[in-house]
Amino acid sequence: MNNYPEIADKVMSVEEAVKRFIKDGSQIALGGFTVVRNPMAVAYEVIRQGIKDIHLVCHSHGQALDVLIGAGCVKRLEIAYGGNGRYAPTCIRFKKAIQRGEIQFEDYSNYQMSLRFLAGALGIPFIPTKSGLGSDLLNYEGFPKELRGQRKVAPKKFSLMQNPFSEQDDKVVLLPALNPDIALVHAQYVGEDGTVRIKGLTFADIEQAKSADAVIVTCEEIVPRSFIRLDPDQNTLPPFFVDAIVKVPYGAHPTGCYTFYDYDPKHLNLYKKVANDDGLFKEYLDEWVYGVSSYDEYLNKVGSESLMKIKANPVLGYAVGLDRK
Amino acid sequence: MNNYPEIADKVMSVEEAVKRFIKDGSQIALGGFTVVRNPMAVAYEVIRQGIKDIHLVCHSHGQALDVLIGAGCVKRLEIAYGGNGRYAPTCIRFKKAIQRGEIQFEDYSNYQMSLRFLAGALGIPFIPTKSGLGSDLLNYEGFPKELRGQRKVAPKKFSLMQNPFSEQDDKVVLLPALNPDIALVHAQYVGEDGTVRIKGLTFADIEQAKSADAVIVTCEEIVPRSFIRLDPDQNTLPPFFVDAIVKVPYGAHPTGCYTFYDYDPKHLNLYKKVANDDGLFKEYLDEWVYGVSSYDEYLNKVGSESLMKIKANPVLGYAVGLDRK
Amino acid sequence: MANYTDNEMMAISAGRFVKNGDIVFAGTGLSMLAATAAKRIYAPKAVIFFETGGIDPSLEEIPMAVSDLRVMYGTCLNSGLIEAFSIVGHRRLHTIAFLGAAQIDRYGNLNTTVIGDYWRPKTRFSGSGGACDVSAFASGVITFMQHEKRRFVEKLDYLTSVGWYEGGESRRNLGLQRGGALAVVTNLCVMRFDETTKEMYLAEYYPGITVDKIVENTGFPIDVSRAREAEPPSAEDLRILREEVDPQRLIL
Amino acid sequence: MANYTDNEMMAISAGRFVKNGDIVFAGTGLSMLAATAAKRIYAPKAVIFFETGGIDPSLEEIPMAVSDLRVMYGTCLNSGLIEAFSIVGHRRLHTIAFLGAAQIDRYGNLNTTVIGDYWRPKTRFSGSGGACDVSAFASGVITFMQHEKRRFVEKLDYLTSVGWYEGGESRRNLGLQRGGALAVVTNLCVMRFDETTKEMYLAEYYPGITVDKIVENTGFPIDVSRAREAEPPSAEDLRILREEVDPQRLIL
Repeated sequence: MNNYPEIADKVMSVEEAVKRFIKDGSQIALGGFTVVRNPMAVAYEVIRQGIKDIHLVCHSHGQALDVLIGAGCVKRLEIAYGGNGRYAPTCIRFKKAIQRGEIQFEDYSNYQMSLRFLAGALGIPFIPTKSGLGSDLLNYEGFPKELRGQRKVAPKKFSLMQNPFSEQDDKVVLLPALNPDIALVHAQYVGEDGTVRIKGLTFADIEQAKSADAVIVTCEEIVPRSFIRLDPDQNTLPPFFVDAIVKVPYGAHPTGCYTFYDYDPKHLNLYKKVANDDGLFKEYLDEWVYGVSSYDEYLNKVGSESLMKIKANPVLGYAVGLDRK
Repeated sequence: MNNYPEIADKVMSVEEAVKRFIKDGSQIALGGFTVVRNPMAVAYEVIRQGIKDIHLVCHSHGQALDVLIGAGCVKRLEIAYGGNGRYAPTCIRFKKAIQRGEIQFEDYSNYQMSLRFLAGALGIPFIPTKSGLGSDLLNYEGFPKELRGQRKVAPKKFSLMQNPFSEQDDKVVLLPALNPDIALVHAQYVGEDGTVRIKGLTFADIEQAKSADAVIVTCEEIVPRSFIRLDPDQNTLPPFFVDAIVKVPYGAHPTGCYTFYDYDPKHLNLYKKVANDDGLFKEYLDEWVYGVSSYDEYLNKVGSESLMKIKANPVLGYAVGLDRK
Repeated sequence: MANYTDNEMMAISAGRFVKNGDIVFAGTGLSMLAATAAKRIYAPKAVIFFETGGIDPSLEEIPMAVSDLRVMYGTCLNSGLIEAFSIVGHRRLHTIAFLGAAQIDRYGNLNTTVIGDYWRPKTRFSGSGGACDVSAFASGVITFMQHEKRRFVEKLDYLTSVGWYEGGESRRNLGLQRGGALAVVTNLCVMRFDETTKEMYLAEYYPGITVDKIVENTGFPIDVSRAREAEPPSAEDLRILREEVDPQRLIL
Repeated sequence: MANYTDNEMMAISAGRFVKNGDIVFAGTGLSMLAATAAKRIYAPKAVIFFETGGIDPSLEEIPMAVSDLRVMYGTCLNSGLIEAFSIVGHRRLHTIAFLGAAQIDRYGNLNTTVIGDYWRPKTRFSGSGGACDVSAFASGVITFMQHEKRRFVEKLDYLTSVGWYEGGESRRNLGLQRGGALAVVTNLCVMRFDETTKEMYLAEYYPGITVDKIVENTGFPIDVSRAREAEPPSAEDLRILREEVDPQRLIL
């Protein structure tokens, strides 16, 4: 595994990365967005290691969010959107957990959450926006009062102020910065020097990584220094923000990874079915998470037929003509 | 000139671009940084058209800033740094203009100015930072009181506030957003669809362009749609932020343009010499700006020997072994 | 019997609001269909973009999520959420957004968060996503609704996204400088908003749908005095929708 | 006679402050020399970066401006100013910045703006650039100075960049949570700052330079009780500087 002298201290197994950087109660930012580039390999390992009381901070998330909630790892959630495309317009275990009162949650919007990560990345304590004015996002606090200011929970959900540069009545919402304990990123490439390159949309992955205290990057491939440094305009994160590098091809499955593979409709439909039933969901976890001792074994279960179906056309970036129903 | 149906209404000569978008009193953000990617073709044309009372908003600028000030086009300046590398650790006409009391000026820092453009680009009225606490940047206002709140001049240089998310004493500087009338960008490529691609460092060009009411992009080449759309991860600005597109090869001369040409030590040394003397400087403008009727003629004066010397190695991006003394 | 489906009528009705030069914020499902159809039929110079940061993709296949890999190919720019939302609200751009909702009130305010109590809801939905942001910033919002009384309500269980707020000037008084609800496109009709009161009114009922049916299925009183019958989709509209926009019939 | 120049002694003296893993904010001139020398001699795992957004360039030729095209080749990332300054202040990183100044006071505060009246100065300089920002955010600042009485002053004409402000805890009380002046490297000596009072003291005088000469050329009283002679650059240090760092002698 350590054929990479420059990053010998960072390249590790997913087991080790989770063990070192994720603890009970950690505040975690998930990379990706609904059905794309979810850090699934790490999410499965978190479940296997029985990590509890996680505080997730999310904009729009799907598969990783839902499986972590369903497995009982999540205590607390700041979120804009829990959905999985057409496979679950509202994420199913997320929905059940809230309806059953099993987790603490607080609603924000996508831009608000992204701006909060941006503020964290810039090292500023808050950031203003007009988004939220008039919305119940500003009328309902999800978290109980006694949680305010505890560890990584902001002392207030937001703060309203008059714009000091305007003489008219001009209200602005100030949003508190986020600085999670850990950000998870699934990238296409990491260089032998530790530089990260995400292809396609970056969502809020860059802001999340820079806002966090530590970053685990899983990747499809580790590529030569000469390649990653040849066109640095394309790179996403410098090496010094990355703490753990794990090579896990198909590490975002069943979510997609631009230029490598599409989301997996077969698996997402299976998930949709099992997620609706507590018993079936438990069996799903037993079979696909607890019962699997390595990611190779997981991919074996997915099977080469499915893997071939979702294989992306590397130019178009997705699997052409894939049956997505 | 209009072999580009998608952008037929945007492709124009530099004369027309300046005539349409720059007026006496315009607030202008210059692209580039000190000796790189200065929008020189536009700056020269602004001088030729005799535009007056310009309000420049800059982080660190060199050649375009200095020549515009020297030609008497600038009335007002918000700036972090006026310098031209080793050719002028302090820009010479800039220095003289301030020492002689010829322009109104207000000092900020590079990060402050960049954050102000970012705020303008995000559409938020201000942005917080800790930079400036304890500095005379917060003790001296450059602009006279009666200018405050006039047109594009912020009503206050900054505003101090207590961080509402902290219970400790925690002061934060709020900086007012910038939304200049016009941003000037010199880019390597514009696509036939109007997409802009800057190679190498972008400085604050992206934030400046998105903060402005209008954007003029000069470029080295207009390239096929199929090229610019093949790897959109590399692109810088979508077409809808661009108002005028002018193809001007070597349009940043004597400043450099990554992968195309280096800064021109011969010309910058010439400029250094003439800038120090009012008479010589007037002759320089007569010869290099007023006396030149097209950019081709300007490049003819630069001469093929100089152009060959500064030609960049397209892989390394600069002119290897160039005598830069 | 009409030779087109509800979804087809809705996509075409909504698409008619898009003009050349508009920057169109598209979600998934019907909203994607409407945006794509509009660009192919009415407004070839409209730009479709996604909150995830994909701007003007070639859309050779229809995306099924706003993060779908299909929104990353052939774009003019692949960016991220911060970029996308700063575009929605950019003062230089005329931006039109398509949204959906679980509930809507007479001022076009939307609920996509919960039915019932916020903390222990009867039904929890996905949440705001970008809807609150887009409603605050876009030049105009068009909302798709299934036309049912329980969805057109006197009072939202939760106001996720601001339309005309409490009507009249109240949206502007909140500090939202532009935008507001432009139209509501349902499986029965197209609703618009009064210029002064900002209350919803019936603008167009679809061929074969009675005004009474619409009134019955709306949970608040509604002005029908300005109603007229909607133009059905043309044969060419339907061909484009079926053959070019969604040949796989993933949404239609 | 020493077999090395002032600039060489200064570059090596400053370079000694850089440790492996440090993220080094380099300007041009001496600062570039010091950063590059440090990486080649003392701290191969240091990362050099520029306020313009170029991170860890290969520096096969020495850049003469922070925007020089030579800071864009072989980097791990080509970004921009926002990115660069957010790195300088990033709480996860130990960042060391090299600056220069026209004036410095006993607390290491810097003036790079004006001599004389702010509005009608005797001499106007370039201004803050990134100096104010870096002084606010970096873990430590090393300043290069020509050692003259008119530059080491009791009171700055303009305080562009905060060092230890008014000494003691005053920098922290301003709200600047870390950083401060680490050292001043001149053509005569290396100055450091007292841990408690934060006043400048003479740490090392260069071989051949007397303590008296330093005191005479400093515009405020200075503690010399802790002074010792500096180690001269080794032959290998000089070889690296001359042959690898700046073979074209653009700065040396």
